[in-house]
Parts: sequence; C-alpha cells; structure tokens
Amino acid sequence: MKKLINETANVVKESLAGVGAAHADLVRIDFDSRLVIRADAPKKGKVGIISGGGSGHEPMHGGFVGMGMLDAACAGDVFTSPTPDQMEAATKAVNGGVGVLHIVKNYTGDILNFEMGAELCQAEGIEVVSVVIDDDVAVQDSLYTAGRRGVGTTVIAEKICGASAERGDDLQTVADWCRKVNANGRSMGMALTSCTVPAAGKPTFELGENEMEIGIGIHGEPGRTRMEMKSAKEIVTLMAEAIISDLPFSSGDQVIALVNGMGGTPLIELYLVYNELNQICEAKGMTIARRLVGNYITSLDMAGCSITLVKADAEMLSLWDAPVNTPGLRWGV
Amino acid sequence: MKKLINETANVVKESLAGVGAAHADLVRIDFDSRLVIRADAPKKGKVGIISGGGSGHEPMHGGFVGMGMLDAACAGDVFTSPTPDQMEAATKAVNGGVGVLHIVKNYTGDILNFEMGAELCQAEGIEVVSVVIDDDVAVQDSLYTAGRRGVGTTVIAEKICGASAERGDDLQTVADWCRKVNANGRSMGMALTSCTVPAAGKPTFELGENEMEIGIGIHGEPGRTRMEMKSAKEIVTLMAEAIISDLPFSSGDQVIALVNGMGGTPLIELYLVYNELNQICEAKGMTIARRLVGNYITSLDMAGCSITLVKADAEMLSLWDAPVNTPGLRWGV
Amino acid sequence: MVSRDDIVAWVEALQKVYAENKEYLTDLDAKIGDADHGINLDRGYSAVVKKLAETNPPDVSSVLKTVAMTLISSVGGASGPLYGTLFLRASTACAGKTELAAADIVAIFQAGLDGVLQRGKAQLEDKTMVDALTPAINAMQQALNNGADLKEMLQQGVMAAESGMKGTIPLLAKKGRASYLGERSIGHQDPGATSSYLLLKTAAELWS
Amino acid sequence: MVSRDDIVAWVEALQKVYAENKEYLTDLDAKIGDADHGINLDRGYSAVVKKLAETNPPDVSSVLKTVAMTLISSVGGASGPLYGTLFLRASTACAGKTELAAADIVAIFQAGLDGVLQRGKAQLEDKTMVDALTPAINAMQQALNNGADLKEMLQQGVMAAESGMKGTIPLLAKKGRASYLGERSIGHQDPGATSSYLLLKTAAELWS
Ligand SMILES: Nc1ncnc2c1ncn2[C@@H]1O[C@H](COP(=O)(O)OP(=O)(O)O)[C@@H](O)[C@H]1O
Ligand SMILES: Nc1ncnc2c1ncn2[C@@H]1O[C@H](COP(=O)(O)OP(=O)(O)O)[C@@H](O)[C@H]1O
Ligand SMILES: [Mg+2]
Ligand SMILES: [Mg+2]
Ligand SMILES: [Mg+2]
Ligand SMILES: [Mg+2]
Repeated sequence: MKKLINETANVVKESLAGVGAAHADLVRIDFDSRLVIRADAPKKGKVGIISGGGSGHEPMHGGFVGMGMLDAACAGDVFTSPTPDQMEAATKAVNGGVGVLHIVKNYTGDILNFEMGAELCQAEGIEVVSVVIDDDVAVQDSLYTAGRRGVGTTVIAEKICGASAERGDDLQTVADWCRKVNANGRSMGMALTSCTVPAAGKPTFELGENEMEIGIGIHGEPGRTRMEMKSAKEIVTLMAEAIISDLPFSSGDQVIALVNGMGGTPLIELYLVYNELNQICEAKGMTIARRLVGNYITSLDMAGCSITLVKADAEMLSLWDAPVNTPGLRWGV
Repeated sequence: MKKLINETANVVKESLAGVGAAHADLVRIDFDSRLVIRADAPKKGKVGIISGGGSGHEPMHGGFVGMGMLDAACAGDVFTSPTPDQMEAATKAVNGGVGVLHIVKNYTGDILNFEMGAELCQAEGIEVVSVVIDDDVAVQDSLYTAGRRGVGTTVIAEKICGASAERGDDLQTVADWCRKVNANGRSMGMALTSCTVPAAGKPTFELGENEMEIGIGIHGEPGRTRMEMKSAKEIVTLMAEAIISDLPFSSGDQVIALVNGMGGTPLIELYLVYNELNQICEAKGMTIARRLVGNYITSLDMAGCSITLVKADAEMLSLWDAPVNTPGLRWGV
Repeated sequence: MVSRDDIVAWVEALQKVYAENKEYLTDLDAKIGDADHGINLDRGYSAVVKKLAETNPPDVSSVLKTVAMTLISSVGGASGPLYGTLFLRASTACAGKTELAAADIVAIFQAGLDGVLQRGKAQLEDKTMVDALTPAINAMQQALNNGADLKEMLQQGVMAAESGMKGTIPLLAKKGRASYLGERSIGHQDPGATSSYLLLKTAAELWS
Repeated sequence: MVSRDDIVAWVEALQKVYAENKEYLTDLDAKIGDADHGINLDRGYSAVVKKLAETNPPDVSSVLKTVAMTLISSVGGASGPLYGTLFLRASTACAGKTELAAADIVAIFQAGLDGVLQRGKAQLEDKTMVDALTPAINAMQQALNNGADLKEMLQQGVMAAESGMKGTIPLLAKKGRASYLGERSIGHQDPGATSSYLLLKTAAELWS
C-alpha cells in the first residue's frame, strides 16, 4: 500500500485538520467528536441538517458543509459509521431551535448509530427527523433484507435540503424534500480496481487485468457481478438501463445527473462517460437539466464510476440552482 | 490497461464531447480543431487568452475556459502538444480585436507548436504575445537545456490573467501578470504510481511496492530520483523545502497554494498533504492566503501529488478573488 | 461464580483475542463486507480496557455498562451499536448483583441477545452474529437444565457457537453489508458470528 | 535520380515503417520521455499518406510540402514541428525540380537539418534527432565528394545515421523532455534519433 499518509490511525484526523485549515472561512472542526461544522452554526431559526458516515468518500460529507448545504458532518473511521455520541454532538452544534434533519445512508452501521444518536438527542428535547437514502439499484430491495445502499443520491439530497432549509422551510418540509429526492433518485456503480483501506494495508479485493466489478458500493464491498472488461459505451448502457428501468424514468423527464468518480478515475474518463450517458438520455427523450461530473462520493483510491439520476420538477431545480458555498460545491456566491 | 473509454483513438474527442454537453452554458466545442471555446467568444475589446497542451491533464485546460479565465483551450492528443493550426484557430475564435495572450507551458513540443501557431496569427495581423510558464523546481534550469517544465503555476496564471483581461487590462498588462505569476511561482511533483497512456496501453514506468518517484512531471516522464516510500510529512517537507528555498519564499510572504492531485489520488490524502504544507508554511512565517486542494493539473490516472506556491501581493490576491465561472473553477457568480 | 474481577479479566482477554484476530476477522469481512470488522473490534476493546483502567467501575453491572458505552462510542459500524446494546442489556440484567451464578450468566447473555435482535432486526439464518449467539445461549440453557456447572455449561455454549458460526458459511446473507452480495455471500463465514464465538470462547477459558 | 513518384513511394514506405516500429519508438520514449514518439509518427504518416492520395501533388517540391504541412498539423509534440520544418525546408530547396540527383538529395536534407537546428536550437550531442541527421548528411556529402553514386551515398548516410543514433545512448540529454532527467537520461537511445535513422534507411532501401 502506497498512500500519502502518516500513521494509518491518524488519517481521518489529519485530513480533517487539512479541511479545517483550508476552509476556515466556511467550516470549523471539532476534533473531539470528529465533526466538520459550518462556521456560523448554529443558525437561529434555521432547520439544521447533519449527515455523516465512514470516511473515505471525500468530499462527502465534510466537503458539503457550508451555506446552502449541510450544517455539520460526522466523520467515522475509514468506511466505518460514526458513533451515536458524534451524531449527538453534531445535532447540538447545529440546532437552531427548529429541529434537525439527519440524512442517513442505508447501511446497517449508519442506521443503527444514527438511530441511537437520534434517541440521545430526542431524550434531551431536540426535535430530530431522520431520512434514509437508499438509491442503489444494484442491490435487490426487500422487506427482509438490509435493503438498498445509499450512494450518489445523497449528494443531490444534501444540496436540495440545504437550499430548502436556507430559504426558511420548516423541518417537515426539509425532510419531505429529502424523501422526495430519494424517491426519485437511482444510482449504480462499478469498479475497475479495488480500493485499499489504510488500516488494512492491502486491496479489499482483487480484479484481474481484464475484469471489472459491476454494482459495487462505496466501501469496496464486492458488487453483484464480476465480468469481462467492456467499452465505456457498453458499461454506461448497462448501468443507465438498470437505473432508468428501475424508477422508471420516462420520455419527457427532466433529471439531475451525477457522473461520479470513485477516487482513482481521472476526469477525462468521467466526461467521456457523461457523453455516453447524455446520448442515452437523449435517445430516451429525457433531458439532463443539471449535472455534476467529478469526484463527489468516492471510495478511497478505487478506479471506477457511478451514475445517479434524480427526476426533478421545476421547484427541485430551483432549489438545485440556489447558492451554495462549501469546500466541495460552490455556485451563486 | 482498464479505462472507461471506447476506442483509444477517440478518447480526446469523446471526452471533449462530454465537456461540451455538460457545460453548454459556459463553452462550445470546435471538434475540427479540438478546441474548447468560451460560449460568448470573441468578446469585443477584451484581450483574448488561450492555452493548450496535450490532453490527460484535465480539468486543465478545457476546464478553465469561461468567464474570468481562458477564452479557449487547444486540446492535443494525450500528452502530445496541439498543433499550430489549432492555436491559429483558437486565436482567431477569441480575438476581440485587442490582441491575444498565449499561455504556454515549457515543453519543447508546446513551445515549437505555439511558436508556429503565433507566427501564423501574426502573419494575418493578429497581435499575439506568448508567455512561457516554467515553474518546476525539480528540473535544473540552464540556458543550454530545455529549462524547467511548466506545471501547477499554469493554473494560477490562467486565473490571474483571466481576471486581468476581464476587468479590461490591455494585452501588455495581462501578459505582465502572466510573467509575474510565473516569476513568483514554484512547483514540485511526485508519483506513487505511473500513469497509463491509453494508446500505449501499459504503464509508462514501473514503481516497486515500496518506491516513489520524486520530481515527476505531468506526462509520466520519469522524475529526478526514485526513493523508498516515506510518510506524507517527510514527502511534503522534501517538496516544500525545494520549492521554498528556490524562489526563495520568506517569512512574511503571502502565498497562493495549490495542492494538486495527479488524478489517481483521493481527496482524503490531498487534504492531509495540505495540512502538512500549511504547518510548514506557518513554521516559516509564510501565510497561505488562498488555496486550491484537488485535481487541477493531472497526469491521467497517476497516483501522486504536486505542490505549487505563488508569492502574491494584494493586487494579485484581488485578481484571484475576482469572479470566475468555468467547468473546473467557479466562485463569485 | 463470576465476580466483577472475572468480568474485567474477560474483557481484558477479549482485547487481546481481538487484537490477535484483527487480521483474520478483517479478512473474513473483506470477503463479504468492507474489510474492517477486526479493526473495529480492536479499536473498541482497546478503548474499553483504557476506560476500565481509568474509571475502575465498582461492580459487575457497572463494568458491563462501561464496556457498552465505550463500544458504542468507539466502534461505529454495525457491530458497535449491536455489541454495545448486548453489553448494555447484560448490565441491566444483573443490576445490583455482586457475583453471577451460571443461571445469571445465561440470563445476561439472553438479555443481550434480545437487545441485539431488537436493534438489528435480524432473524436466525440471516448470516449474522445472531447465528452464533442464539444456539450458544440455547445450549447453555439446556446444559443448565441438565444440571451442568458453570464450566460445563460454557463449554456447551462455545461448541454450539462454533457450529453456529460455521453454519453461517452456506447461508445467503439477509442483513448487514453481506446482504448486498445476494448469492455471492454464500460460501463465506460471517465475521460477526466469528467474533461472537470468540467472545464466548474467551469467557469459557477464563471462568469456572 | 529520385522522381516525384520515388518520393511518394518513400513516404508511403515510411508510413509502414513507423507503423511497424510504433511500439519500439514509443518504448524508447517511455524510458526518457513521455511514451508517445511512435504513436505521434504513426498518426502523422497515416495522415500524410491519406493527404497525398487525396491531393495528388504534382511534383517533388509539392509532395514534400504536403508532407510538411500534414506532419505539422497532425503530429504535435516536439517531433511534429521539427520533422515538419525538415520537410518544409527540403521542399523549398528543390522548388521547380522534376527529378533529384544525388547532390540534390544531400542539399534537401541539409536544408531540412538547418531548419531543425533553427527551430529546435539543439546542438550536436544534445541527444536528439540532430545526432543522427548531422553525421548522416556529412557522410553523404563526403561520399558525393568521393564520387559515389546515389545508392552508395545513401548507404554511407545510413551507416553514419546508425552510429549517430547509437551514439546517443551514453549522452546526457540537453534538449527535449529527456533533459528533465539529467543524469538519468544516460544509457538510453534517443527516440527521435532512431526515427531519423529509419527515415534515411527507408530512403536507401528504395532509391537507387
Ligand atoms: N442487522 C444485524 N443484526 C445482527 N448482526 C448484524 C446485523 N448487521 C450486521 N451484523 C453483524 O455485524 C457484522 C459486521 O460488523 P462490522 O464489519 O464491524 O460493521 P460494518 O458492516 O458496518 O462494517 C456482520 O458480520 C454481522 O455479523
Ligand atoms: N530541441 C530539439 N531539437 C531537435 N530534436 C528534438 C528537440 N527536442 C526534442 N527533439 C527530438 O524529439 C524527440 C521526441 O519526439 P516526440 O516524443 O514525438 O515529442 P515529445 O517529446 O513532445 O513527446 C526526441 O527524441 C528528440 O530526438
Ligand atoms: Mg464498516
Ligand atoms: Mg509527447
Ligand atoms: Mg465491516
Ligand atoms: Mg514523446
């Protein structure tokens, strides 16, 4: 394993220190609870929004803290959910008196820890609503399983909810936006290489020189199928079909698209992927009204990409366009 | 080689198509000449600014086309300079009647092709000034060699010159800003892995499991020394010392810093690197007044990073802060 | 009888056991999860041992509660809240006691398992720690009913945990990260069931 | 004598030669450059052959000019403008001629080399294509002075180019990308010197 790190045990802490030093105008770091907190939190009268999860998905979530998006992010160890006391500390730090939304990705660890964190906050009289993001079509959904993973739609949900909270919507409305984005969002990912967890020191899985893994999550969990390497056109078609048929998206739909790199794939390839995706959407009569192309929800140094589509109405698009100022996403200001 | 591409021969074209589709509000693509052109170019009465170089360094340069930065970027094949006719076409496309600045990175290929391109333009009566960026301290400079490579300072120069042109400065003034940024900028890069040029199909060089290459350029050219893997602190110290002692930077200096990923290194590591850099600068009494942390001038899928410091006065900082709206850099708008 | 100090000794031994098995458990997790189970438990039990040394809780119940709270705030992941809940319920189940008899041991594990089931909503054969804990507790209860002493009872529990753990290999995962794999989760031993087996094995080696 | 069709045949042969040596030249460039020299020339000469077929230029000079302009607009990198300039100057040096005698051949290569030197500002022993071209042209001039015929003259040129090419191995690069390597450029053969050797070798095999 070769990485630009010091002690593996300190990776998250030192990276957070870098975020804090680089973006002191936007955020502050609580090192005890490993939180990235919006510099001007708590905002009295504004719904607070927190999210969090294992580290290793940067810029998510710490890079999305700031005006118009999250109020705080809880950083767990690499690929390990943060703990309930972190969620409690974050909730308190951003509580403006009108309740706090927890945006939780659907992983057992995240669910359980956020659940306990919310219980702690509610016991102290803070109103908390939790919304779970579960958008990964690679995973079969069922009442009897852990359900779908939360992946790329999380980024879109954080932006939309942040804008909703920023304009003064109440907790139920902000939470409803989160549910609406999740209900209209679908994602799928694939890997060309495994990531390497610093503390593990070796790749989580091995892929042959001509193999790829389709339906991968963001934690180096193996995907649903391993197959022979294909062209970008074939890969994107495969992923887009799975996504589009699942919601289903249909002709005339306006969508927000995210072509996301897993951390080790360069932008030249991601734009090529976007080109394929755009052609597929056009052929189906769908319009990509807004888009992000880049590394937004990564899996350490994994090479690969994921695609997310969220069906959007005019109001959702206007919330998308609202100003945002975070380390990882900025416009309108 | 596993990449998200179709035919290797079409990588650049299809990636440009993706840029054009994703950012139609900001740029248009000239596929014949492989140019990314600012959507509203030419701007009458504004100095035009073009740059260009081999592809594989995304977002540079195409991602820096837009309001407040470049007017056009010429995309060469992967790691191969664009050709004089591309520079000619770009210059004509952005000529607002008051001259065009060519920002050229110091590589023999880029120099020769831009030189011939400028000759073609001048023969047609367009005023062209070329400024060469040569900021890589890893390369020994001498009158008798090709001199230092142009790397990270290019990004800073494009932003500063873009702001200067946008506020209405004349060609000489815009060119002087370019020279000033270059004169005050120093960079150094390192690699943990080689990149793989799509058409070559295999890594340009091999590094052992415990080796790294220091003083690498952005084309997979081997660096100056290969050494045993070290901690981020040691690596950053080594690079920062080389940079700081070269200008030299000194106590009291304000700098713009770029911690740049080579394409295959995730943000969690880059922020950790920034943390180390910030500590070193603080210890030397230097202030990082502005910074970028992320992938800005990459080397395909190479893992590694580069550090750039540019000594900045108040006016340079105000040009840095001026609004910019490009696919790869955006603020103030 | 199991005293406060026996509980502390057990937890300290667990720290060593999980440190020794850190890579093993992580490798199991790499196959069907995210390659961190051993790392998580090692981090958690190191924190626990430190916390116990600092706070020196006076009795069985308070030791178990300290273990619970420390695991909850230091492990993260799925196993943190689950093992945390296990110890928390165990602590409640023995509140006020100074020593635990064999029946008390079964009772605290049963309370702990109930907590795990409530929090994690897993069922038997979902390929989780529940598949090691449930047969173990049943076997201990059985042994107790048959008049076994503490040591004998624990040994029966460990044997059942071991076969429960091995029994996870052919199962298709329905809970936790492994469930994302569907059919591909078959053929691998569940890391959480493995760490649960080690939990009981360590107790059986210490207590008598 | 070398006719217009001989020049076209040479350029078409070069396309094949560079296609065959694409990987070899690229591998040489990987060692001390950026792994694209073979790819660049292959792309350039493929474009040249296509362009010649489309435009069918009438005489020696216009063929060479077409080669020049096509290389300039399709190769990029350092070698594009340099080889482009070489052919452009060669074209000028034979303007108006219908056939080229041995002396004309030396003259067009000399003019081409002068152009390369002017544009690239390399000196002998800077480890570039100049190190193959210069001794080759000198040897051809020498042979011509000694009364050699075209074929013999070209063979002398090729031999000198070959030893010039091999002579780049121990040199420390002072121009082009290889110069960034400093001492580490020593021990590798220059890709541009190699492609220049192939340029002459292909001519010698065709013309007589
Ligand atoms: N819902 C659940 N109920 C009981 N045990 C579970 C559940 N989900 C997961 N587990 C257990 O947790 C183990 C994984 O723990 P760990 O790797 O530490 O957490 P994570 O999956 O968050 O990385 C699994 O092997 C399984 O035994
Ligand atoms: N200044 C120069 N003068 C003459 N030849 C040069 C000069 N710089 C580079 N070359 C030649 O160009 C070759 C490299 O060409 P190529 O790989 O196609 O371009 P690039 O270096 O831009 O990738 C070198 O091997 C060398 O022979
Ligand atoms: Mg985990
Ligand atoms: Mg090149
Ligand atoms: Mg795990
Ligand atoms: Mg080259």
